[in-house]
Parts: sequence; C-alpha cells; structure tokens
Amino acid sequence: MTSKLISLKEAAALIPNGASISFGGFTSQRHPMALIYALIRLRRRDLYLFGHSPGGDWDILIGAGCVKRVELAYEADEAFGTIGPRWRLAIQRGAVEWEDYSNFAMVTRFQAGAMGVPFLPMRSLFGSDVLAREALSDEQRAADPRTASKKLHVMESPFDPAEKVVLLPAIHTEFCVLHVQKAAENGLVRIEGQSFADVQQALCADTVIITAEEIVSEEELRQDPERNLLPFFAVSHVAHVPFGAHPYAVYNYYDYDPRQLKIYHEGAEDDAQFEQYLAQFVYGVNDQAEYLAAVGGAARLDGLKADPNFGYSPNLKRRRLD
Amino acid sequence: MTSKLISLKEAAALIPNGASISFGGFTSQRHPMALIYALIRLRRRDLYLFGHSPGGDWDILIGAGCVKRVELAYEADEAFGTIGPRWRLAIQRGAVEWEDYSNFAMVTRFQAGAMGVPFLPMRSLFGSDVLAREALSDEQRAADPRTASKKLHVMESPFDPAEKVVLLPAIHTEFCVLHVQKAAENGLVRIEGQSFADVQQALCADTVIITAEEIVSEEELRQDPERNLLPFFAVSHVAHVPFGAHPYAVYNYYDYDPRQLKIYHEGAEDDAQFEQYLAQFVYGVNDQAEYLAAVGGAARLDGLKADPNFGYSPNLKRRRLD
Amino acid sequence: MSTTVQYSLTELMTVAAAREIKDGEVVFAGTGLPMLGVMLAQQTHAPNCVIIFEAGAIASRMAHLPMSVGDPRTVRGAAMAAGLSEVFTYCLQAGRVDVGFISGAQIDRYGNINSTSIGDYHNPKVRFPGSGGSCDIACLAKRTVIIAAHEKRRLPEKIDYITSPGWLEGGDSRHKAGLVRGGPAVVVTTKGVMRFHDTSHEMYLASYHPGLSAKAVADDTGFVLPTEHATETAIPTAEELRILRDVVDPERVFLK
Amino acid sequence: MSTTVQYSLTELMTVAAAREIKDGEVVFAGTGLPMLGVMLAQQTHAPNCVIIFEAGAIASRMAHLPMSVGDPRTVRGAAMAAGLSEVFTYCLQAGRVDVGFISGAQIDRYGNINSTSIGDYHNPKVRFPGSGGSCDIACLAKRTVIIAAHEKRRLPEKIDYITSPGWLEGGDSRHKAGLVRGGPAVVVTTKGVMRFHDTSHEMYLASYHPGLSAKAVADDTGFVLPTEHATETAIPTAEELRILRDVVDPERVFLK
Repeated sequence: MTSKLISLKEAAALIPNGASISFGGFTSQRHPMALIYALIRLRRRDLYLFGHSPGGDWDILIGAGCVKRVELAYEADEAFGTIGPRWRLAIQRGAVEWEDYSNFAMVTRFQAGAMGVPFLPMRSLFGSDVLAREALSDEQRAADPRTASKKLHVMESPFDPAEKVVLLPAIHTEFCVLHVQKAAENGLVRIEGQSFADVQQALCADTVIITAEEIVSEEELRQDPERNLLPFFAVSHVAHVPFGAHPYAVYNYYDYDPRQLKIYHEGAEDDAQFEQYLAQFVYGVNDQAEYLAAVGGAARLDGLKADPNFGYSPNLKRRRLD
Repeated sequence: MTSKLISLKEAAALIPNGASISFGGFTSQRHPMALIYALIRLRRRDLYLFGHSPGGDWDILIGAGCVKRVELAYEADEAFGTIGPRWRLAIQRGAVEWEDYSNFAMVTRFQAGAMGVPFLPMRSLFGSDVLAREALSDEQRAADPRTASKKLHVMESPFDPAEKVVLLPAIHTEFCVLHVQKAAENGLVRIEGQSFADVQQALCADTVIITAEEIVSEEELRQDPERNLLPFFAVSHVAHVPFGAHPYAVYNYYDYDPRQLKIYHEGAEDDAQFEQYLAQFVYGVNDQAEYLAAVGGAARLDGLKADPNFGYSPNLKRRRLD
Repeated sequence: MSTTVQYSLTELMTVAAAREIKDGEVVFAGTGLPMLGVMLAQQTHAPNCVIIFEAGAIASRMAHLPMSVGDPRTVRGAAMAAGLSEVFTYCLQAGRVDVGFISGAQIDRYGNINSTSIGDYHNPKVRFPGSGGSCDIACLAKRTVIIAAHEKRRLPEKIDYITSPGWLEGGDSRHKAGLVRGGPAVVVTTKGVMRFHDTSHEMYLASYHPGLSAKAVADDTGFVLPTEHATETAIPTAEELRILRDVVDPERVFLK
Repeated sequence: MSTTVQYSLTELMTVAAAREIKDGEVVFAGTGLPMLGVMLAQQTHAPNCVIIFEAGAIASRMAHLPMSVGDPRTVRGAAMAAGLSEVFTYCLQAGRVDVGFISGAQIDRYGNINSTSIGDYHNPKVRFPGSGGSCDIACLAKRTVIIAAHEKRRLPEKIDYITSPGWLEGGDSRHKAGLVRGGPAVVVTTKGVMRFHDTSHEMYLASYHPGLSAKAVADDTGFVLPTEHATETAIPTAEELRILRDVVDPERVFLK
C-alpha cells in the first residue's frame, strides 16, 4: 500500500488555473481553508466552483479574483455574516458568472455524479424562479463542457403521468477538496458529526484531496467500518493540516472563531479593507503555521479547542467581543 | 415520548392477509424469522413480498402457502442451499406470481420509495432479459395498484441523448419488518455490520416494525449519532426478540446455524418432509421460546454466540456435521 | 402578572413562532429567530418536537444556541448525524417534515418569497445569499412559517424573484404547478401575524402586535391586507420569557 | 517440485481464477469458488486487491471463508460496512470495480449467462435463484471472470434467458445495447480456460486442463469452440496450494 500523504503546498500546486472544484463543509464548518489560502497565494485564476452552501471559503476566493464561474444555492456565513460580501459585490459588478439552484438541487446533482448516473429526479423547485429562470446563457453553457447542457429538465413519470418531477444534471468536477477530522495515509477518512455532502462531492470528482486534522493508522479506522463513509480507493491525496478549517469549526476538534469572522465581515464590504485582510492573513504569510500565528497563535486557538463532552467550545463568546 | 414497544405476537397480528411487505436482511443474515414463523402460525394468506436477496425467510413463507406475489432478484441461502427449494417448486408449479429484477434494480426501487420520488435511473440491465422480458402480465399489473404500471422504462438523458438509462419504479409497501441488533423504545435503532438495504426498505413502508436482539436506552444510542441510520419517527413498533433471526446470523450477536439450515435444505424439496419441518418447528411450537427449545435450546445456541473479536463464531463447524 | 411583563419585539415574534409548533411535530429549523423558536418550543409546550437541520443533524437536543444550521452545536444530543441528502430525501421530500421555518427579503400576498436578488436578475441592484434550503422547505414541508421584517417595500404587490414558492397565484395554482403538498400557514413579522384564506390563499392580518393598530399594519403593507379578523397578538408569558432569556439564549446571540 | 504437486479440479480452477486478479484491483466477489479465488489472490500475488461484497462489506480482510456475500465474516477487517446501495452506485455503477466474478447454469459463446430458468420463462422446467447481483456485475464491472461447470448442455448455441449480459451478439452489440463498459474477459470451467476474440468477442479455448485435450474440451461444448491457441492450463504452485488448503479454506467449506 503506497502512501497518499503529501504536503499542503504540494496539494495546492496540483490544482491549475481554470480547474473545476468543489470544497467540503457547510457554511460554518469543515471548509478546507488552509488549502484555499494556498490557492490564493498561488494566484490561481478562472476557477469553476460547484457547491451547495459554501461560506467564507468561496467568499475569499471570489474576492481574491480566483473565480470565473460558480454553481450554488447559497453563499454566506449565516449568523456571522448573512451575506458573503465579496460574492455579493462580484455579482453586482458582473465579475463572476453564476447559476442559482437550491441546496437540495445541488446535493442531488452531486449525488447523481457520485452514483454514476447522468441525472436524478426530485419533487422540489416547482413554481419557483429557481426552476423558471437561468442565469447562464445557452452560449455560456455550450462553451464549457463542464456546464450542463440545460439547467434542469421537467418530466412526467412514465409510470404515472400525474406525477411530475424535475431532473437535475449530474456534476463532475476535476477536483474535490475535503477537510476532515481523521485520515489514514491510504486515503481512508473519518468524518465526525454531520457529513454534509462531502461523500457525494468527493465521489463525483476526478481527483480527491483530503486535508485532515489528524493522521491516524488505517487499522484504527478499520476498527469501526460502519463509521467510514468514503471508499479509500476514491481518494488521491492526503495532507496533514491541523486547524485547516480555521476560522470555521471542526466538530470534536475546535469551534469557529468569532473574532476572526468579525474582522473579515467588518472589512470585506470595502475593497481596500478586504485587500488589507488578504495582505495580513493570506499574502503576508507563507504557510499554515504563519497563518495561525497571524490570527493569534496558541493564545487564540486554545480558546477554540473543543470540549470532548460537547464537540465544540461551550463557553465560547460569540457576541459583544471586546 | 410514548413507548413503541409491543410483543412479537402483537406485531405479527398487525399484518393482515394480502398485505404487501418487505423483510430486512440479506440471504444468511438478519431476517426477522421469529416474526415470519408467527405469520405462518397465524395462517396468513395472499401476502405480497418485495425483496432483493431474501433466503429462507421467503422460502418457508412461500412453502407454507402464505404468499401470492413476489418481486425479487434472488432467493436462496447461497452456500447453505444454492436455491430456495420451496420457491423453486412454487414457480415450477405456478403457485406464486413473480417478477424478476436484479439486486441493484430492487435496491434502486426501494431507494426511490424511500427518497419520495416515483423512480430512479440506473445504467444496469441493458442487453439482459431482466430488461427485455416481463413475468407479470399487463392485466396482473393493472389489477393491483401496488404493482408498478410498467416493470421499467428506458430513456435517453435529456442532458445528453447519447446517454441511455433505465428508470426503475419506486416501491411502497404497507409493512416493513427489520431485525436489528439494538433498538430503543422510541424507535431509534442500531444496525451493526452491513446495513444491506434495511434503511431504504423501512423508509418506503407505511408501517415499520422492528424486532431487536436487545432493547437499549435512547440515550445510549444518541451517544453515537453517526451510527444511527434510520429516523426513529419513521418506526411504528418495536419488539424485543432475542435470537429473532435464527437460523440466520446477526453480526456481533450470533452466527448462522449450519445444523438447522442442513435440516431445512435436506427436506424442503419434498412436500411431506417440508410439512414435517413446519409441524416440528413452526406449528408445533407456540412462541419464540418454544421454537428455541425445539431447535436445541441453550446447548445449540451457546455454540452460535458471536466472539466479540470477530462478530461471529470463529470455530463454528459448517461442513461435515455429525 | 403577565400584563406587566416587559418583552422585546424579537421576544414577541419568537414566542409567536414557537406557538406554531405542536408537540411531537417534526420541525425543519433555520438560522436566527427560528432557532430561538424551536428551542423555546422544545423547552416549553412541545418537548417531543423533533428538530431537524438540513446540514445533517436530526432530532437535536441543543445545549447551546447554534449560529448556523451546520453548527457543531446542532449535533448535541442528536438522534442522527447524517448529511444533507438524508435530510432532504428521507425526511423532507418523503413528507416527514410537519413544519419548516423560512424567511426572505420580499414576500407577496400569497407567501411567495424572494431571497435571491432585487432588480434585474441578471444585473441585480442587490444580491442576497440565494435559496439555500428555503425553496426546498417551501416546496416540500407540510406547512411553512415565514419570518419577516414588516416594511411596505418588503411586502410588495409583486416580488422580483420567487426563490421559495408559497401559494403562487393563489387558489389551486400551487398544486397545479406540480407541488405535492405544503404551503405557507403563517407569516410572523415585526408588526403582526398574518395567515392565509383557506381557498383563495390570500394573506390576511390575524393579529397586530401590541401598541399597533390593524390599520397601521395594513398601511405598512405593499398590497391590500384584509384586517377584519385581526385581534391583538398574544404576548409572551413570564415563563416563556424566562426560558428564552435564561435557557435558550443567555448569551443574547439573537435575542434583543 | 511443482510437477509432482497433487491438486483437485476445484484447486486448479481456483488458482486459475485467482491469477486473473492483479494487485491493487477492486474485486467484486461472489459466493463459492470466487471467494476462494479472491482470498487466495489477497494472500499471494495481490495483497493490495480490494475485495468488495454487494451486501455492504468493502475492502474486507477475511480471517475465515464466508459462505455468503452477506456473511458476518465479510465484515472482518473491512474498511467500510455499508449497504447494497453504496456498493452498487458508488463503487460498481461509478466504474470503480475492476473485475467481477459471476457464474451461471448456461453460458453461450459470447459469455451471456443464464441463472434464471430453463425452458419456457413463464412455465419453467427448472427455476434457478435469479440474477441477484450478477446482471449488475456483468453490466457495470470493467471486466468479468465467469466460473462454470463444463458440459455440452451448459454451453449451448443459445441460452434460454440472458440473466447477465456478456458480449451479447458479439462485435459492438454490447456497446450498442447501452452498456457503458465491461464485458467478460475469461471463462474458467471444469475443463479449461476460455477467452474472447478482441473484436468478434467470440469465445475460444485458451487452455485445457491437464489430462484433457483441446479437442476433448471442444467436443464437450455446445457451440464451435476455436482451439488453435489452446495450451495446457498452468497448474497450481505448491505455495498456492498450501495457502489455499491451510489458510483460505482449512475447513474445506468449498475445497474438494
């Protein structure tokens, strides 16, 4: 069994300009932020992102000018920032191409790709403009084979014409990057808490990159085979990246960082302040170690560590931060 | 929270003549045998069974004359009996109506029912007579609303006409009975080892009945929420039935019983010997306790108990039984 | 005595929302005020309600208020920690969710919601986060509770984009569009509580918040809002306020 | 020395099947001789092969020979214990399975298999268990290895029912039928090893078992079996036999 272990820098370098990618996690948890910062440092351009409910992972990539087209359902940090500020500006300025779906629709599209079928049916979307309207033009769709030929397709059930469904086209990305709690060097991973759509996203990608809080032995993970959701032979690379999701949470490891999220959202609506955020926390640091130092080091991070009885930090101050 | 606990007798009594049912498990493991014996004792008739790879659970029900129609992919005990003898005879004698699918097709049908869609697509079956031929006539299909209007439907993908898929119609049954390792009185269950298609089968049934080796507290099961696969609010009833799958295995609890399976398969091809098997092990006993005594009691059952390091009985003799 | 109870507008709205949840119901919760509402309901009159979050936590028993539907806090005491697919298909699409909470920037008289953008869709004046799970909850929950800020411009004759379908054009238009169940039951705003006519499915004022009048609420609405059935909104009890302030949100994450 | 090695027909067939598995491949195993073959391969030349069972065990490292694909023994050392859906969709349909083992009662020259019934389908003379997962493995694995008893009546001109599609009518008929990959690579029988012509996909005799002749095998086949490339089947090594007898199946569950 050859090891799939590589460094974070090596992992980021695998993703070229123009690549199609999905990142794991959901709004405030388990985004592969360290890898995303590395992509920004590499000045990657024209990335094509697929997601359901990304948060600041997409927002900072979009703000840094790395993204050309996105297909998604939602982009915000929920209560930490009810809109992704750079995403909002990019749309209002016509700086990124996008297509709107719902979370269920995007998850259905990842599921179809993972299952190896061209589409899956659902009963949602009827009567909405998510169904009725398209943001991408037919020309834009035709010009990129990675974009579905149609946004969706409505049909009657051949088993009962009274039943109508919406067919959602499968997603296939060139890359998927997940940040998980534990991984073994053969690619076996352990996701704790909610799995979001990580498994489906990984299984519809050509190359799956895992960043993990902890590298453990394959034997340890094989002790509980019911807890392993992703076939290790679908995983290409594994990188060991502690605090790899900061400022977002990783269940059982650490909580989200309200201070860092406040700094981001207070400045991100302003171009100059956003550039300064990038200069201070992304361009101004060379790697994850320097990033963690820049956000406050051990003093800050220790306060985020999860209480084993909760899986998060029960006494974390989230409002009225001094 | 009102308790969903009932007795095995009460559980069996809920299922009327003519009911459509799916049973959990796969060939040699986790079939709800105790409940099936109870149905035979109640002389249930005209049952309509849906399954993927049942084994002796269906075979004895069919042999006892309880079954009118089945939709399935396979019926045998694999290496213990490479064909279900009563199933074979019933088909050859025209005693049951049936439709042939593949395991993937039947699981896809249960999945569609569980997901709440009228069908799901797959890429299997092309070129086979499973796709080309139908065992049930259009008249038989039209006469029972529980039977799909068509066996399946082939279509081109609206996103790429070059891609062809087979649509499989959803299954909805009136009952699903699962035998699991652990259950709480609120309906929360814990399946250990392979989950087979138990979750999908339960979620496409109106009434879900759980028989469990052990009744545990809801709190205990909530300690590992990643290990719980079935929403408890989809479960209607829970019965405590130790050795409820005998002579089949329950991972981590006990192994299959090669002696009992040998007795069954040696006689089941012969009508008289099969009747005698029923008289001795089903009609001749009043409940699960008497059944367990009839098959050899503690002396036999202790030898089947699972070794915690394996989840089965590593020294179990499976051939050349004296 | 309850008449002397002091409460904030957020507290009044939260209690009104919480009272929409019946004991034992399966509830699909969203971020913010809905989280206060479901936790309050679970701590008061609906101890057996099943709280579901689309990110994967099912039947949560939260010890701390989450700030996101993907928050680690939603896993606390949960019966299941799964993913979006299990929640959307096995729970929501299969018809197992009794009530879902949604909100938006614009709402029309039929409870259709816009949380996508204002202005031309392709060149929006203001862009919002998008549907998230709102469209799916609006389409597939047995009923929905809508939370909104009550301003004339936020309750217009016509919304710019239907992110989450309500009763569409009223009557049986929702069913005709292909939706198999559901529809908005109530709208809790900063000024009152609105419900929908049984057959026309047009919104009407059920109650105006204390200190306001039915006419004042109607005047602040962008479409004609029938007020003939309107009474004053029932105020929170001292016990509801105590649990809300001391148990549900002692940190004042969402409470004001 | 290997020339003096004593072995049974089952052992010869098992070794021939095991040698079809390359190290690191993902293998979809069935009950009986295929289980002996995959365990032998994992214990000898293919330690990194990934053994998958349709009932839900993925990447098993079995300590004892299973008697069913749903056997608790398949969970031993497994990387995943999931269900049929995960195996069929995420592994098989998604194209992650390199080789699948199947068998049947009838096989034609294109490797189409019947494991459903003999005689009229609606009133069969003999009924078999049915497809199980065989049709799916035959349709969706990158290649299949077929195990069969070699008798004239079991290898006829035409089979009564195509349970598991092989190369159908040969040529590109498999692709034309809508199958996206796969097809039978080899047939290991009680008399020899057969493979398929690259373009016509017709079966030919690759090797006859020791003690038999190419002509004898062809004479026991119900269709014309080309024999010009036939050599004698390579016999098991002493090491393969030792592992097979002492490690894989010491209980003689399947070994004879």
